[in-house]
Amino acid sequence: MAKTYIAYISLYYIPQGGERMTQQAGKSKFSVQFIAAVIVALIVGVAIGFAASGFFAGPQQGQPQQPAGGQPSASKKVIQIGFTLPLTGSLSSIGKIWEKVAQMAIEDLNKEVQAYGFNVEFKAVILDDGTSVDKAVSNVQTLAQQGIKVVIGPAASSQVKAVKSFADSNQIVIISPSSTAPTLAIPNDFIFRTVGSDAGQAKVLAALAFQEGARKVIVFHRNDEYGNAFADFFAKAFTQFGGKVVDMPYQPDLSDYAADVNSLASKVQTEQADAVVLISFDTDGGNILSHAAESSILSSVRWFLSEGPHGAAELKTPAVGAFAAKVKLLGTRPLFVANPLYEEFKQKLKEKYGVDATVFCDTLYDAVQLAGWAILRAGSNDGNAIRNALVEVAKHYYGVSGWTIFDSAGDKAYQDYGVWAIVKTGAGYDFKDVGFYQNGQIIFTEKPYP
Amino acid sequence: MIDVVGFLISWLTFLGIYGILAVSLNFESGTSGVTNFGKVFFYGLGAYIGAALTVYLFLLLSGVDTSKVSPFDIEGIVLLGELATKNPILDIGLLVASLVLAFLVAGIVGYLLSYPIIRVGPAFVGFTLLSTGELFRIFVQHYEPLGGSKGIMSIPHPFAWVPNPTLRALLYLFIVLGLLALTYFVFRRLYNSPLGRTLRAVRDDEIAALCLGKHVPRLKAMVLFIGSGFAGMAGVLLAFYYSSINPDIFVPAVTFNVWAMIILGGMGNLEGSLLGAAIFTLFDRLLAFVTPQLGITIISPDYIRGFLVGFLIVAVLLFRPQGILKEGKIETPAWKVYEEEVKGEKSG
Amino acid sequence: MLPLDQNTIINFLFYSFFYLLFAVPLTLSYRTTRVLNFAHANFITYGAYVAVFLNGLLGNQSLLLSCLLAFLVSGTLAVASHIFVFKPLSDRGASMSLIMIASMGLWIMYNYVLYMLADIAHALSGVNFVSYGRILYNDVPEIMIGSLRLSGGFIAVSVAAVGMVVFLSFFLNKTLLGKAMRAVADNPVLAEISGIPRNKVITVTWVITGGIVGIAGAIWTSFSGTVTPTTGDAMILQVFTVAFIGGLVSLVKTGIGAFVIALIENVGISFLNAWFGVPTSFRTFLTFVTLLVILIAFPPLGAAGGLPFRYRRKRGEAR
Amino acid sequence: MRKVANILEVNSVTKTFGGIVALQDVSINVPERGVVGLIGPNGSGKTTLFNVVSGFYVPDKGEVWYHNGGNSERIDGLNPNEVFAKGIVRTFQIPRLFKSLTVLENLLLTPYGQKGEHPLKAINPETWQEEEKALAKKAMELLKRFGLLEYANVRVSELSGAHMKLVETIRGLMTPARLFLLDEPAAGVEATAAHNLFRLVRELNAKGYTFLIVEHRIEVLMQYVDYVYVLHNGQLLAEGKPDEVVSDKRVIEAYIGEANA
Repeated sequence: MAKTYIAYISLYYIPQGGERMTQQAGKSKFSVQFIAAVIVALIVGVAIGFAASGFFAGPQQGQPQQPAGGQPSASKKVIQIGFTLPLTGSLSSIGKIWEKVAQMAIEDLNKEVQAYGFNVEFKAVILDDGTSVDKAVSNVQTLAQQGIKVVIGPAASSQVKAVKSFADSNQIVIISPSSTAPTLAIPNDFIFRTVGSDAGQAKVLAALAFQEGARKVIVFHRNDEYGNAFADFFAKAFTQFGGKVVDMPYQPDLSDYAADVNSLASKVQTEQADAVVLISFDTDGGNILSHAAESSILSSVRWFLSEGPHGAAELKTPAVGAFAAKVKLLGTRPLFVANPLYEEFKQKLKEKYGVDATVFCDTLYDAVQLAGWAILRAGSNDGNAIRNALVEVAKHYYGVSGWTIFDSAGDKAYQDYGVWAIVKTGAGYDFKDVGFYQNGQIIFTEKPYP
Repeated sequence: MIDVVGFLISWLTFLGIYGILAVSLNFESGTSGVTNFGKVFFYGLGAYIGAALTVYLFLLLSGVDTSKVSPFDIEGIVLLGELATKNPILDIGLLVASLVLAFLVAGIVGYLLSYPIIRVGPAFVGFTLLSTGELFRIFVQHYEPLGGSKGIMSIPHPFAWVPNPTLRALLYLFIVLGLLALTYFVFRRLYNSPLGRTLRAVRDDEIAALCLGKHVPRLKAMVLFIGSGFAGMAGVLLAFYYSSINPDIFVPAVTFNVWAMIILGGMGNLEGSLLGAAIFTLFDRLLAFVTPQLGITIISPDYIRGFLVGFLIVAVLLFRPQGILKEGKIETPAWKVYEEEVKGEKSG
Repeated sequence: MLPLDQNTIINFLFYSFFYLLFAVPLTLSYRTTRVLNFAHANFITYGAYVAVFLNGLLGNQSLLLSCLLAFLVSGTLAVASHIFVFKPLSDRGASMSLIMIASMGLWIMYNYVLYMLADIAHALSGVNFVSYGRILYNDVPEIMIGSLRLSGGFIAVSVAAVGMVVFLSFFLNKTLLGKAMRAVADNPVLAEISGIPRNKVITVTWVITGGIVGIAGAIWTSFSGTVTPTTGDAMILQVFTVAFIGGLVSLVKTGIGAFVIALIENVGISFLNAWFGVPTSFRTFLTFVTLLVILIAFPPLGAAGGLPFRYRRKRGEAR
Repeated sequence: MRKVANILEVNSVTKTFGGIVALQDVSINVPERGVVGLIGPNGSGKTTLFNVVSGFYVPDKGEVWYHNGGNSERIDGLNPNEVFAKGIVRTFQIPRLFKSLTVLENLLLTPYGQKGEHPLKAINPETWQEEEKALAKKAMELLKRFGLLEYANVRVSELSGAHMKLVETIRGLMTPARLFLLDEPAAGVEATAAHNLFRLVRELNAKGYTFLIVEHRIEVLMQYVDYVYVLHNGQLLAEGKPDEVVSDKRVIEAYIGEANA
């Protein structure tokens, strides 16, 4: 590393003569080529260095590890689990929390497996993919090249799709905790998802909206794969109930959505809608709600949200909180209701890292647990064996996200959904789960809004 | 143990794709002075043309009615995956067809786009192309016949019928490197020709070139045609490599990455772009081996990496504006004549 | 049905004023310095983040204080970019595109510096700075006109926009330095010959540019629902479009451009949606189409280093 | 009725820019194998006239005719590159050479319509190599003749101002051009070099080339031209042989007026 930087820096200080010079001097040309050669040599050297260090320090399945730094756990077999998470880029605010969840999950997993007498230690290899497709692919490749067979992530469906081809042909098991695109429900591949598909949640959201009395709703959704697919499913379910749906996409990744919210308000007025269904992520959702709070039209209709904005700090502000109370804002999210494990997990995360569990933290945690046990069950570092083991392990596992059984397409088969609201607490406003979905209807455990 | 073969294959494939982009961008921007900040547009256009053509034609030629089985639904996606392993001729044939069509369409679009921009300066050219790229991305997100925001999946790999994954990747790598070599060869020839000389003149001083009878608008349109055509082919290569594309891949950041490569390598030096592309792609990959060892850090190493990219651009421009390899002279037979004359002069 | 209600008009004005505050300095800096500055986005974001950090770390609730500091920070950033990057490059005779690319490098660099700062601030306070909600200030009043509520942010941005217009028209027309600035913009070579201290003029231009944009960025935090390190980036394409409508030369036309783009983004898209069913997510698409149409129909001849005349297809087609 | 002996005829050309009249009803004739001067105070419209002739501006009124051999063509409204293709070479007040190219390359790229400029031919060197070699020979001869051989392999950005002007002028000799439009060849050049340049002009004139020269330094110009046009405020003020013009009262007034302003 350091070497490469030094090489770069030394480059800037090459004498300026070269610029003025014409083609007379073969000498200078030579020196440039020489420098280029040196750089290439350095890079290759560094590469070989890494390769060599990997050779000495990397995980060698089936062989006891040489101690690196004389740790007491020297005799333990180290097994690496790869992660590619959005630590930078548009999903970075939840990615940062996921990073901590991943660390915690690995720690817990180690404790658990060692308690069972396995002499192994799992190690997280966390890479950032910046929510970019190219980086997700190169991360998965890099992880695979280190001998890692199970990779958790990437977050976005577009990324999962791009790594699918490499994963399938190289037998790398991919477990995404948050990809929900219906087009990825492909049987017999190496892609697993520990989260229920949007189709399920859209149905719950539709049931919620209908049960709450909405008959004509405007679906205001991100114009990306997540938003469009969710909106489609919602529309299908809601029309089945007998309601009417007006579709209204907005372009994500803008700096502000005031103009879009304004269009929404006029749409609500012209269509005489009685509710708005917002399908968004956290940042855009917070932005939209804080603008909506200023509009009298939008304050007079009901609001129903997807799981995206759940947990976002922007929604805890007084303005949005008051707005939520006014419009009786309710949202759905994948959740195993009254799951004591989840409550414990939430608390532990808060104590240990000081962060609140957001959306998909539970699915990520369970993805890690499943991966670990599947590797142990497979007993070898063979992708195919791990895949088969994963399916089996998941059948007998109940984690913070509930039952983890996979369906034939490798997606979570049984997903419960909870209803959340923003309620006033002593310190301000906070998220609260106030109900759940059962047998086609929403059952409220408490009344969030007076 | 690190899988060195796998590392080389995956790195070189990326390098090949980015190398094509970098060389063609360098020819446009470094040699000819068309500040193309919309490279990703043509890259994405090529990828979409190749991908859409392939999935539709593949299904149609396999006797599937695409009006019933859409290539964007689960059924179509699964079907494509199954069919691809059985039909080598179609797999390869469609790659070739995609490359040709993507070259032509991306090239023609580049040619047409030159109309609004030929009369304005580099600032406008760069910015117009940049926003055209965004325009394209938003459009594709809405356009269902191209998969909309879902993108296109299960693009049949040209060597899907090869059972061994390493061999499959290796064969594809040969195609990528072959096209990179072709790209390099074509641009090398163009560069060392009277055309290259004229284009450099246009870059140096548009107005003077015009007064010397050079049809500047036509030249620029031509450069955009060729450069965009090759970028389109790079897009096809990407689409077939990933087997899936979607609008999120084609964000302006891709263009800026390629720019950083050619600036580091040397504006106006084709070998430099290859070197720049190699350094950048390799650096990224090596970094991915190091960063996990650091654990949770206060500042994400990727921020430092991003910072260094920007810093590198600025520092290279300030301290070594010609890049690692500086612009060479235009190698034509004229220099042979020159050397003979000078020798004759000395001996005479 | 015309989607014209109070909120639409308020929003339209909000956007107009912000575009005005963002784009007029961009045009000013371009025409004086001939640098098409991509790092302009950073001036916005840094201005906003000055306010965010003040609020998140120190609990500041004064918009005035935030604006003052944002002026200083963004102004310093602009001058530093000039002294360390743009000036050395242009002294060496680097081409316009090269300087433009350098500004692109700065853009990337500053952006990641901000991410790092947000990380450090996060480590210090535990607050999430990568996505920060709207800030409530206690020193800007809300005004009620009849039933119309004008938020504090609206008051602030109106005052800032009007203030900038008044300041610039006074500064450029009445003061010696302002006149010198115009002279440099009109003809840098001639200005130099006639003894105008070009360097000083350019430095002042950068201070004004960075400063005004920084203030606007700080005010943005009282308007927008969320501030992220990409706030400026996500907006910069629109801001550039506005400036391009002014041909990067005319401040007045840039001002008109601000209103045109704000109109298209707030009212135009609603009309298209109501009448033709164009999805509202086409909002940014519409902005870029406007730009392309303008470039094809009225190419800004000679601006930004282009050909000083229109290439003709047929003899005497146009002049 | 045109005099066939003229190579260039500007017939009552008017050009306005948004209300400002840059040229009003200006007519000048450049005879075949002549050396014609065009003078006038700053802002009198000299450069505008050049821009009209070389194709940058389309005149509002009037015509520009170019007679090459027996061929008469109207060239106003053509694009600059088309004007060049007809055989008119233009230079600039501040030499506009291609800075990143060498002197030799600057000469080589001048000829119009080279085979190797076509992309499909450029890829295949066989098609253009011979032409290129022939051009190189011609260029080397020119460089030798004007004592620039040692600079052939030097980037023009490193040349002195006088050398740049020289290169810019002889660049035109690479083409079959007949008419040279020189924009202030003596500006920014010391006296000896300026005289050398004008001597070169006469030398070339003797070989059959025609010149139309805009020049501010009248004292140098007048020694070398056959005929002079004087522009003032966009209008033709006077014309005639150099000594006639110099003694013309109106011309003196125009220049004194400028000096006093």
